[in-house]
Amino acid sequence: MHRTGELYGQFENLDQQRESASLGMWVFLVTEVLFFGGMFMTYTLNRSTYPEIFGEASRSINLTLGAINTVVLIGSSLTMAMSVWAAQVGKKQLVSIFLILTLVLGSVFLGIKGVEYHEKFVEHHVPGLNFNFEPGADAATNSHAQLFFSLYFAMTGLHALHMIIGAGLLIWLIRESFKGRFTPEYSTPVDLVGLYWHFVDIVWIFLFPLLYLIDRH
Amino acid sequence: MSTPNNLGGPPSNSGGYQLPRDHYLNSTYGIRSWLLTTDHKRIALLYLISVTFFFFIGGTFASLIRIHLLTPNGYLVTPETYNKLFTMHGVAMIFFFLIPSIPAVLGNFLIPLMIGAKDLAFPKINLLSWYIYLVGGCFVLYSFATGGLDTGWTFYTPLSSVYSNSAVTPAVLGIFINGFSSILTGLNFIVTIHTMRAPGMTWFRLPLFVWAHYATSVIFILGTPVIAITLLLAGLERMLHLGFFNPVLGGDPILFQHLFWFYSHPAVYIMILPAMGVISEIIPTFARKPIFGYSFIAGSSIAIAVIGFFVWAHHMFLTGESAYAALTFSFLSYLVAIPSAVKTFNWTSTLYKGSISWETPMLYGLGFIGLFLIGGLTGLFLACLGLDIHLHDTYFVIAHFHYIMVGGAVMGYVGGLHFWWPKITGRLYPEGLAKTAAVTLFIGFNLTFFPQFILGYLGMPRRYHSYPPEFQVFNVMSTAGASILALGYLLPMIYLTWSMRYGKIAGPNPWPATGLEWKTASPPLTENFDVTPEVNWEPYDFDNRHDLGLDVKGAPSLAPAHGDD
Amino acid sequence: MSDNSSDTHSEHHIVSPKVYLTIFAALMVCTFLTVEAAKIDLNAYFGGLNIIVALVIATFKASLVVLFFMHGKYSPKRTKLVIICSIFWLATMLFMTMSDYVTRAWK
Amino acid sequence: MQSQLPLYPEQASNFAPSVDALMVYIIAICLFFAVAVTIAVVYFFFKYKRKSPGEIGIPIHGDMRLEVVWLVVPLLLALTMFAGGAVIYVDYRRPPLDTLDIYVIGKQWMWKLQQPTGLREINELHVPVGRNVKLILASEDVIHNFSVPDFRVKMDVVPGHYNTMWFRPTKPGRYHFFCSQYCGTNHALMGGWVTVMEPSDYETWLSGTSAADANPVVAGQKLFTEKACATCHLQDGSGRAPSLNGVYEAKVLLADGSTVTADDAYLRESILAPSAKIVAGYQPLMPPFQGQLTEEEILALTAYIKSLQSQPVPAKGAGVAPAGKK
Repeated sequence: MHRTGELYGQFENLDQQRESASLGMWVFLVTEVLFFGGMFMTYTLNRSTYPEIFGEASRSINLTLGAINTVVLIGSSLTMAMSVWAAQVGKKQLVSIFLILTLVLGSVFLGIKGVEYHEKFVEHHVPGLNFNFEPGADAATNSHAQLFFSLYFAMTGLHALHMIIGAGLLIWLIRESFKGRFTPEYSTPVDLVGLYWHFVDIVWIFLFPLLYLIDRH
Repeated sequence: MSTPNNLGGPPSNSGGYQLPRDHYLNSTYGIRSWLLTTDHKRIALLYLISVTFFFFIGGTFASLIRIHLLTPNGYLVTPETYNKLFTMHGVAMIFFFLIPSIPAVLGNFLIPLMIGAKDLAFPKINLLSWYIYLVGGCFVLYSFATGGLDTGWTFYTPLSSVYSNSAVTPAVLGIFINGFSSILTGLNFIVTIHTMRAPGMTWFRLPLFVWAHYATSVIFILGTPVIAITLLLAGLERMLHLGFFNPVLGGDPILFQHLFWFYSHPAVYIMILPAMGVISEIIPTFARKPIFGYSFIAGSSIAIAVIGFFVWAHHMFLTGESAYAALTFSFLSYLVAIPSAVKTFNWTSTLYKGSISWETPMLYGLGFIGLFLIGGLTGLFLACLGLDIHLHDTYFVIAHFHYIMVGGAVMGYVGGLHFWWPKITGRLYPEGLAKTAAVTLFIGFNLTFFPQFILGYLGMPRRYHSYPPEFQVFNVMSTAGASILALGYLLPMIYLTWSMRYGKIAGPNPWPATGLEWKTASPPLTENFDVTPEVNWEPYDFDNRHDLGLDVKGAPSLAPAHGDD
Repeated sequence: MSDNSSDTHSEHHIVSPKVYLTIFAALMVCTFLTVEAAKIDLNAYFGGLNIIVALVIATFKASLVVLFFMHGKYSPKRTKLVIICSIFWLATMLFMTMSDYVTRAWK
Repeated sequence: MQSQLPLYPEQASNFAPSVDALMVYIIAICLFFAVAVTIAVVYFFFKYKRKSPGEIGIPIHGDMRLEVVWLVVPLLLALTMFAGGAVIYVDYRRPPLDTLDIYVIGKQWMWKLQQPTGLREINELHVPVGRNVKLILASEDVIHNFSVPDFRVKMDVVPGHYNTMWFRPTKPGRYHFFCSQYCGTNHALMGGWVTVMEPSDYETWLSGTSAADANPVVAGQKLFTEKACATCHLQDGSGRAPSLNGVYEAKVLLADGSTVTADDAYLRESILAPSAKIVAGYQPLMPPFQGQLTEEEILALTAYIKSLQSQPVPAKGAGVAPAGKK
């Protein structure tokens, strides 16, 4: 049963250790689902209360950038999955390459997100900062549109925060992979960061239609 | 089975024990060895100190509240201060004492011992939880110290997010941060219970304490993230003048209540389930017989955790929520009462034909059954739609949830501390004093809170700094009871601390009890067991345990697999 | 140890790059579809059809990611239970809260 | 009145007897179980007290029949409680049609109540005995709760929502009402008295106090109809002119992008020379009333518009006073 990789004192063997880590990550993702869930709940109620204004506000965000970002993020999920595969089959160099690709795609996503935020800033669409939905809009429209943008920034902001944490984890993984740490016997860190990264991808898969595609016809 | 080479003294009860040579308390020394420890037992003690600190703070606020309410017009503090007192009492007690108390102290200490593991699955995360708790606690203390908090512990919007002039933002952030402490503790417990059980420790051999903590952890991980994000949104609303829950800007204040209670109702079960687990350990031990209906008690813990998530809007019957939703939530609330009833009946039946000793933990067990019974039954009044119209937001509610949280959860916690004190410290507390304290607590508690049921039915609303004079008699009774109650809490604080140094050496299994935690030394080794133990007995089975030194007659009889038929 | 030995080997299932690429292609097609579907006024045929279509596609995409990228399909039962729990509780929160708002107008 | 130590409040409404009866029913069931369990526990404690240090109990692991009994019996009893409560609640949430409607506005920390005649009261409510009374509840700031223990009724007063509650007083007298949803500093002082009167006394009180014609608000309301203001300034904001509910002292956004506060002066100007300041989103349709109204009439109209200030404001969704419109 002896394998390479570090066995922590509290465990009896590596199988138990790996399984605990994997279960732990999945349970953590459950809490993440519910964490985002509170925002999705707030979104659902407000959108059902103000469907027209949500549609109108949604049309003001940049669909092209959003769609490109969706492709980029799903692409990064692919490279992440490939690096898990590379670790499992023992191709140490490929692990590093795919991890770097993932990090690059993740950074591209964040960069595009930054461009979008900047657009919103210029258009005076940032709640709490300079909000003014459109010239001549009455107070009610303005505050309901502000609700949409509050949710837009809260949801995508929280998502981006998760991406930044994920990028930090990737940098750590890349360093470890340069040392050749990941082998078919010991790929737990890559597996776990992979799970986290895919989860962040899934959140975006829902955010994209809910925020960008409300009323595009 | 572990060999008793480091158990400290003779293995059977011939008296004159000695402390083991090596144990978790003396393995390393210095402040660093505590602040950087990853030993679940030491972390449990760190939690013990910190939750006691918050209990003391919350208790001080409670005393001031009770003194203020002696007279109808309350001369002690101003209305602003009174509102801050009850808010800070609630926040300190609920988020920083009751929720972490049993899980983070007793659960942390005992779960690995009970299942035969060396530690929790993620010891570093366990330590991290404690630090997160401290950081959250500091934010809240900062809020208390700079302007206080006057929103009520429920933080209802738009009062909290727009109108309050107190230090809401740091408090909300503190509770948000503290939420991650709960989440990580729950995550740790779930993984540990799944993957770290010793050979032979099947699911249906788990102590009921572990089942209760499994159920609690499920609530931790499913509920806590929702309150975290909700309070974060409310905090953002306050800081940036957003409108999520502010009707003036198009938001909906009732949505806040939905999200808040989605966590905060199950949170009540976070407080009471672990206490039920403690009682399920104490009663069979001191009745010296298997618990009646093991699988029903275990199952009811899970049922409470699951159904407890579907009842939250019974806090909102009078907010104008849909009558159909109210009917549904009232119906489901009655369903969640049933598993609690099942537990109570099973505990009572366990006493039948037992060999009952009247030692302190058992007195707490008895007290728990009585108080939880009243607390649980009065829940039936509040779940009842027609009665809730009258009782909602009155002192009836206050009395009801104090019977559950103080009469139930705190009695369970203090009882559990007494039960496992010999295991934690290796020493016994003074029995006579402990019995006196238990009786004092019971009497003081009832005198404090029973009159509040009547006050509530008479219509006295909660959170009132002054009240019409016709309510005074019951308030005076309540305050009198509170002073007895305070004495009841001070006593254990004093003699338990005293016993850490001067108490009689306990030996590995003083009661004796059947759990795995009693098979190792008191206090245990850092690694808990010399060798990984193997479990080949059923839970709470005294009849076939020849190693406990009891009068077991004849040859071992066949025990059913699940502990009930 | 007790109930985990049977799960051990399934954890190490290796999914081939070919599968990953196929899934990626499917995800790209779905992304294209969801954008195009949003540009058509489906609501004219059936109230709220636009959002239904968008959410069905998103759920399908998410399922692909969970099942293949995250190896959900090859995971032990316990992991599947965890996934189902998260969906169930999220749905509970959304559904039961909305049930209050939706039924307020009923008489 | 009751003795020195009452155990229940007065029964002064149609709901009180049924709520009390349900209370007694549930107490009876709970008392039965509480007493049964307590007697059992105490009896076992003495009966099976340990006799020798090494004694163990008789191993009994459980009994399926018993488990089923105490699963099913409490469940059935609980369902009867649910049903009893549901009947009262459904009745409470569906007010009858022939009600005396009273508007109630909660604000930090006072109650403003308005009789159907337009008569206003603060922290006092007069109602006739035997008449179905419906309260329409609105809040100007935070969540409050209107609670009358002697009637066994209460309801949250939520900003942005209308809530309604109803009761039928059955006994003349004076009864406390409270705010029972925590609402800030002086929450405990936010209460008052409901006075239940014989119908004839109530009529006398109404006519004696209000003197309807002398009331500028009533006069203004009459003018508002006579001068056809009401045809455009619809209450719900759907008319050709903005709703005037809550406009007084509110910020108004004008067509040129600036904002003004709708104070007395602004209201006066807008009546006399409406095109001077046009509210954003509206056409300049209103005729000027310069020279057509006496000062007294202007005052009356202004008073009426001010009185719309705290009336519950039906607006779409949030129920915010459409503060941006005039």
